[in-house]
Amino acid sequence: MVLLTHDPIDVAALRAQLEATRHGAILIFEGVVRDNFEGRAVLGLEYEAYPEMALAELEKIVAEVKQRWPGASMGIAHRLGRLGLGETSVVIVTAAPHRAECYEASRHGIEALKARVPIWKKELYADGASWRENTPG
Amino acid sequence: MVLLTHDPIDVAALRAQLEATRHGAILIFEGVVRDNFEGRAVLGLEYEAYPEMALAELEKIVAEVKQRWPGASMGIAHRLGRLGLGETSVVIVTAAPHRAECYEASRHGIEALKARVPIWKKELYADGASWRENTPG
Amino acid sequence: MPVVTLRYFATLRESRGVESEPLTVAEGETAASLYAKLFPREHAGGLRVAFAVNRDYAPPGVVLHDGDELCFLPPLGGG
Amino acid sequence: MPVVTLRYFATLRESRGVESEPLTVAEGETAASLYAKLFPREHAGGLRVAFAVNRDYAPPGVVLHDGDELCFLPPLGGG
Repeated sequence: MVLLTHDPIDVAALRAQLEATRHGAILIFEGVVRDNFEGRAVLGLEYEAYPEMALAELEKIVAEVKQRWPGASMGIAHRLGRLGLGETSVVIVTAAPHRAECYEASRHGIEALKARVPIWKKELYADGASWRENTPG
Repeated sequence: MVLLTHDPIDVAALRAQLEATRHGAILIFEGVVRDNFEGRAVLGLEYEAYPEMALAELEKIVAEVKQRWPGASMGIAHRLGRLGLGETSVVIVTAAPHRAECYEASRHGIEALKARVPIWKKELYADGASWRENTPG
Repeated sequence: MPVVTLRYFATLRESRGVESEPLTVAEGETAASLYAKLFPREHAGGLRVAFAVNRDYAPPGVVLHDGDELCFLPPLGGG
Repeated sequence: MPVVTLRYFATLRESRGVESEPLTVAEGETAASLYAKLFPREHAGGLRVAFAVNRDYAPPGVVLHDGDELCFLPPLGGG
């Protein structure tokens, strides 16, 4: 399951998609809005997506994970619109038979999302705003 | 927060301990009871701990993580007693300012737990049971 | 001449002032050359964009065809 | 002579039949030598145990003192 939503992400619903006794490990990654970027105070974020292409790219990531790590499965949800501090912008749930591949697949998911999924983020400051580009790590 | 419990683990409560706007990434690792081990059908597991020492070792792991990855924090909960298929045996919640260290710290947490925390697992089969030793990965 | 649909997001949406528009382009027009024409300031300023045709990544030199949906993707910020 | 408290878990608890017991040991007795005496079958069978004194890991040659809590830890299975 992949989705874009203006509402808070329902992590439990996303995780429930993965329920299967063949999984030994589950990882839930959450990206959370931080209160600063390189020392500058951030009041919130605003996310925007190219929705049709973003969903297609998210589906490709999920399909890649299934192919590269047999037995693994993944679900991804990304928030859009205005988010306050401490809110969750993205959730990636990953399940795999063993923990090593679960960590690899989860990390692949978030790195691929940041590199390829057409979503943009505007940082809101007390005195303005700016589009913020992803950086590795 | 570290805890051993005979009841299902309250993931939301564990995650709530980490709430802070200085965190950019949160990872929740769950170990789930699988329906087989090396092809043999498993009906369930039974976990047993040396509780005082297990809690002390879990506290050491959490302290190590805080020291090694500045700004990171961790909470660990482990189930004890009888668990059925698909039930969650362990939850490790990790928060860190950036995702790279969050993945490293989370992985360190589960590897250290498996290597050092005095907890034992008996696998229950249709025709018997056996104490099952952890293997890497 | 081919008519393509442009989609704009983030800084390019703000710069262009619309989210989407149809545009008639020359035969043989490429994504990269159209970007340079539509966004001369961003092009000169070195904004690194990627190109998507019909909601899939495409190389800068991709030739546009009638009915294509084209998007210039400024640096991503998802996650 | 020192009196120590033994704690048993998992396969060693099942083998010994109790969870805990006080035990009087010789002066200078080490954790490893006591293990070999109490669990000759497991010792001969090559069961790899670790040692904990007062709920902290200790080397096999650690000398036991009066009041110590000693545990032989069979291979772990947490997680």
